[in-house]
Amino acid sequence: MTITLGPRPTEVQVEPQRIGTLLWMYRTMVRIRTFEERVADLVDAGEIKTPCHLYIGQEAVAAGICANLRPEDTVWGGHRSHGHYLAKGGNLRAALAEIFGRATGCSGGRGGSMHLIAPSHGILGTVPIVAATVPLAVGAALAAKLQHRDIVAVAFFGDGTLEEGHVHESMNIAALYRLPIVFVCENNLYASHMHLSARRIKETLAEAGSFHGIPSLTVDGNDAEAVSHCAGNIIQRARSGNGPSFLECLTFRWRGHVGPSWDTDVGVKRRDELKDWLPKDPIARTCRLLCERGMSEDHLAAIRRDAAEEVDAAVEFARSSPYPGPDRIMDHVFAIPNSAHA
Amino acid sequence: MTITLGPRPTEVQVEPQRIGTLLWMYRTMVRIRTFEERVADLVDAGEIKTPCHLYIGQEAVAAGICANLRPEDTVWGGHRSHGHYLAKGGNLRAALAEIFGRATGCSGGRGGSMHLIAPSHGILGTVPIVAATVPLAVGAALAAKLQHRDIVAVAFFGDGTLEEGHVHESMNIAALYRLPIVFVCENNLYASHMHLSARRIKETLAEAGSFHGIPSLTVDGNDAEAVSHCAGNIIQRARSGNGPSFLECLTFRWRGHVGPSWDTDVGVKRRDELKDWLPKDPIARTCRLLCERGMSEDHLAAIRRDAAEEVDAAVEFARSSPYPGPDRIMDHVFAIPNSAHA
Amino acid sequence: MREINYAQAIREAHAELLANDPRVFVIGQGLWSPWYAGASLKDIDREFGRDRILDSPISENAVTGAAVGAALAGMRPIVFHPRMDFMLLAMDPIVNQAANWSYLFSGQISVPVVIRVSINRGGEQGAQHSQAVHAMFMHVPGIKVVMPANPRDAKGLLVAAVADGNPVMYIDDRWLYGELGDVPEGLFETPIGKAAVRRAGEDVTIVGISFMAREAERAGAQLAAQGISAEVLDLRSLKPWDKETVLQSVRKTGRAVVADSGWHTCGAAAEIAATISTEAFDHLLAPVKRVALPDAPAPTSPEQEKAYFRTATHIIEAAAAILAH
Amino acid sequence: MREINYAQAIREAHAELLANDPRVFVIGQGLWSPWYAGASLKDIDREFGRDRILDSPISENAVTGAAVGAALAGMRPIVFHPRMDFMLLAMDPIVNQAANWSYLFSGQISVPVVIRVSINRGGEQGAQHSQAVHAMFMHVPGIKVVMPANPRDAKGLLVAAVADGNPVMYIDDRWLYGELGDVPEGLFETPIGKAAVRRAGEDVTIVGISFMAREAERAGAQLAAQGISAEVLDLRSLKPWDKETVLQSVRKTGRAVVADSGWHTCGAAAEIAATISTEAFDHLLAPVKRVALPDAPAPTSPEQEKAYFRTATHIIEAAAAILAH
Ligand SMILES: Cc1ncc(C[n+]2csc(CCOP(=O)(O)OP(=O)(O)O)c2C)c(N)n1
Ligand SMILES: Cc1ncc(C[n+]2csc(CCOP(=O)(O)OP(=O)(O)O)c2C)c(N)n1
Ligand SMILES: [Mg+2]
Ligand SMILES: [Mg+2]
Repeated sequence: MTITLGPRPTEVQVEPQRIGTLLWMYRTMVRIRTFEERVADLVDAGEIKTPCHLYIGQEAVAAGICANLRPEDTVWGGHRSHGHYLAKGGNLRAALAEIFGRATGCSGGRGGSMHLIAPSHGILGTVPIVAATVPLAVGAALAAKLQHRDIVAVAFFGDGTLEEGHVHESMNIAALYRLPIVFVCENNLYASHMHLSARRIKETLAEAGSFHGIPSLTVDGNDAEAVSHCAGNIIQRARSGNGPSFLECLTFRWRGHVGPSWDTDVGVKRRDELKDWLPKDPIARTCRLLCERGMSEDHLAAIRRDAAEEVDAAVEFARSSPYPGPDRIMDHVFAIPNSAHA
Repeated sequence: MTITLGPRPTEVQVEPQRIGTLLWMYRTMVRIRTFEERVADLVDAGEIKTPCHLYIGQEAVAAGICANLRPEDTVWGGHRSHGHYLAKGGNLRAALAEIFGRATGCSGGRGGSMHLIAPSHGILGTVPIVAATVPLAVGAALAAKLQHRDIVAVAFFGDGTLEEGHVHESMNIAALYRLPIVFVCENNLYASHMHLSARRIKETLAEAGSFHGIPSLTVDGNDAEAVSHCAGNIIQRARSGNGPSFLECLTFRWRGHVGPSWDTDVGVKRRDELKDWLPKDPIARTCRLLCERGMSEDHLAAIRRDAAEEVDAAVEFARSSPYPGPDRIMDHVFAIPNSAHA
Repeated sequence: MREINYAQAIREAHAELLANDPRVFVIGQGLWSPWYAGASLKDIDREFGRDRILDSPISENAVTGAAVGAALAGMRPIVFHPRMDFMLLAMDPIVNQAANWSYLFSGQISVPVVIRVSINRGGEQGAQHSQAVHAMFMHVPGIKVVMPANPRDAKGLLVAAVADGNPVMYIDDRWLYGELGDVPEGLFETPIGKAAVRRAGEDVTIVGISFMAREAERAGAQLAAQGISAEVLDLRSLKPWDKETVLQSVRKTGRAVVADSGWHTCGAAAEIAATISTEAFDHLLAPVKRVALPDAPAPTSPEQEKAYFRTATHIIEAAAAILAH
Repeated sequence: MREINYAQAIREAHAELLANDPRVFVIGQGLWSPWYAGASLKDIDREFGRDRILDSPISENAVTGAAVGAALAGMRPIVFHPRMDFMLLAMDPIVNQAANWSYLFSGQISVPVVIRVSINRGGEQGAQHSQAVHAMFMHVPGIKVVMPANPRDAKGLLVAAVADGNPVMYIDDRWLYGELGDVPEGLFETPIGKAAVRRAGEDVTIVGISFMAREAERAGAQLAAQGISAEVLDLRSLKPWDKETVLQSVRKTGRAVVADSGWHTCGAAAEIAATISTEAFDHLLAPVKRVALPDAPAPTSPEQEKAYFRTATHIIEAAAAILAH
């Protein structure tokens, strides 16, 4: 039983995306990468303690999907959601402060890296119980339908998440109620230390949706333009009332399951895989594409510089922010205080 | 969205089964039918109180599968398992006494209709939590593999059961560990009052296995010979170490979800469906087949008479058996009494 | 006021909530069936349409999760489980998600979901169709638990649960569906967290939960006939529970029986009994007694069922025992 | 005897059980990982092969169910959950199935499954990676629950759990993995249902559960330094729990503190406190005090984490309070 290391040929003909979209995706990916590399350093330095699951290498997925979303559309993630949060418009400073456990964090210091929120940007909460937000995303899509609003829910999840049964339950419900939802499976070949081939015998994941009557396809998840193209179609499909789709994005995480290590210790195989995947860097690839399409290297360098400065400032902000008080541990057990009238 | 009422054409070329097998299946189906029609009457009469989910109409599935099993093979069922129990060799008298709630019942009066057991016949317990025994069956298959025994586990479950996510988890695990198990999905078009079309948008169920790399096929579940033919192949496949299969059996339950009513009150649709399905009676069909193959009507009539007599005697036995004592309610909370050494 | 039964009161609460607030919808198993929810949702789909009354596939986890997600997205879902046993498949969306969400995000988002579940037991259904595990949810911070014992509260607590804005588990009991009582028309709330004094008394306090609150009333009446003056409280809310009312009563009577329809060990009655014993320590004249299910699964056959379930008789025995202390 | 740590003791128990009994196998998440189970299963797959040490897909429900099924079919599985939070997805196979099977079938079949789970909290992991909900399982008839607090019992209780032949939940605590202690080589059993007296005393009984038993020992030592003689019990088994030893101690001291690492309301300490209060009523000189988690999910940031979790200090405060009563 073998799993091809490189992406399978995509099943789609990619239409060129607008230059503005490409630039937006480039900037988004650069911000994610810069943010996370800094997080990695700060974990190494012992300054960040909360478990951080880095998205480095997978940025094209979040960027490509979110390029097609509106602020009121919701996205749902898990333990590895820095990228989803930033791509959907979450405040970078607030995320870093959250990872530092500070009261100025997006979750008020109650969540850490694995629990991010930005309600005004459609990020209603990411949490690290595998698969937990998939049914929640279905519920958000159901709400949209009942409210007659043309908004879409996106459930981001990993290849391993398909092993949780309620993801299958969720897909059936979404299909049955014809909900405006897109299931985005980021197949990075691993669930923590376990390669896909140690967890199932079939390589393909896109069929997960087919059983439930959901149109399903596979795309090169390191190709931002391809992801954006597919996402554009299926999000439009959802938005216009034609129901859910399933998109498998083939990608690879560069770092370990959790923390900044390169995780090559889980096996020789991974070292070889990394060698294959590093050259497929989604950011370098988009950079090349933008140059080909006439964007100046200076402009792109400015984007990278801006991101670095933004992250520098965020680190300062986080460092200088206070922790939530130890006397406040009983706050917010309930969001609506002591009243029956919200 | 429509669901064909009749079975879809089977995907298999049915080989004629041996006359002994056909006769065994006929006798098995007649015993199940006779038993359950009596149970229906006794429920109507108020003598039986435990909820009874009748299998009438689906007998060819249990008979066709179990015709290919050995005593040490295990079968796993649910709320509607009188047929599985009897076909696998469970004692008829003990089942009826159980349904009467008597101490002489197969479960000592602790289970009623929905909890049947016959360990020496490979029936290690049927229970009414939908889908619960599917992972258990996987575990029995895993045990067989670890014990290096060539025994097979059969998980019987309904179409509705596929809506529980852990059935999908179970199939993946069975495929991954290449376990000797057969998933038998009895698609009777209903899960209690809900038609399949109200629960999913796609008619086909056999694909459930394909996603996990499990060979999957559909058969006319009212054709005992066809079921037996398919079961023979896939059980052999499992027994010889080649892993799981998935078999969808298209069938129909004649009576209500629970109890003896004809359940036509759940909708006009069901009345029409019944009209289609009654002529497909698996027992009449096997009877005709046996006659065609030279069996005398007298012989078949004797089988029916024997079954009626057996059931008469069982009713007497059950009626005259005692209830388990009210002072024994604390017994058997644990099977192994107060000792660390089984 | 008119008398209606407990099931009708539940149905009326649903109907008025659905009519009053477009954010309210109902999802769960058996909503289009005449049987699953007894009379408590009879024809509700015909009245409000199957878009808002969603009978679901057999997918407790995802369906409950979808209700939680819809709540996060601004709806007021009532997700229905016809039995507690089935709801055990939905522990993740309830315990890990709904209960934690507000806390995790510092109250920036609320989860106005009502998780409705029926205790459905007896009738020779057996151990997997009998369980009353409300104690598990009482244990979990971030979720409220209410258990009405009469028609008025069956309505008022459902209205309060939907209005509350936080996750609320609403637990009804099929053995109470036929109970009659006065129920106001129109929306009204039974306050969450407040017990009701069903009978005033001096000699012993009986705290009843859900079905056992009704049995406690019966026990109170029978004890009165024997010249014993019991104060009978219907706890109504399990979390938060009304410590003040309970302690005030016990400080007066000096004796307490706590009656619950769940299992004995680590059940809801354990919490009440432990709290009374500690906080009314100096007022207690006798040990607190619990009346709860034996620590065994539910049997199936009729004589064993009868021996297993608790009724007013057990409460009377317990009261007598501590009165004799 | 040699000293090894708690994690090593767990590993040794596994290794000896696997070597001793071909029916034993291990299944669950993280078994081939160097991290999931800490050092408690280090390289166990290399020693016994990946046929018997099955690292599983992320399918808590089906994996636990498969362990139950394998147990019914004659094996002695240990199914491992690296966190209690994840195990909530497996309530059906545990609560509805494993716990009920013997009862439902009148003891004709046993379920010799060990459900092993780790309490894993702190370190800024947050509310969904922190929960200690052992009380939920203590509530359920038909399943035994053990919670070792030192290396010797970590080994002895695992051996006893596998030998028991009934469903046993074995709960360890990552905060104890580094604890050192004497542990005999070879298979031996710590009896299920027996508490251990860790320190004899006269003034107050401290009943500790799991990690809080260790804290209770520390508290006992510190109290001794202040001239207070505490009797410290390590409960070890939550179900059945050793009522006799606990009551005997409390009847002697007249005072009790119960310390648990779960939530306060309806937690394990509630059961112990309620039972002591009722059954040692005439011997109690002061109200029983519970030391348990506040009724809130676990926070994430370091100062709040510190304020949230309980230690010896809280036990000492509680003891002081009731000694002053
Ligand atoms: C219910 C549950 N089970 C197990 C875990 C432990 N866990 C955290 S992340 C993870 C792997 C997830 O893999 P995948 O879905 O592929 O996401 P990736 O980490 O690759 O992004 C596991 C098993 C968990 N958090 N929740
Ligand atoms: C976990 C769980 N959810 C719901 C139920 C209620 N229930 C009992 S049988 C049934 C329908 C099952 O349908 P199917 O699997 O098609 O079997 P059939 O009744 O048709 O034989 C349902 C929903 C249950 N017993 N267990
Ligand atoms: Mg992955
Ligand atoms: Mg069916």
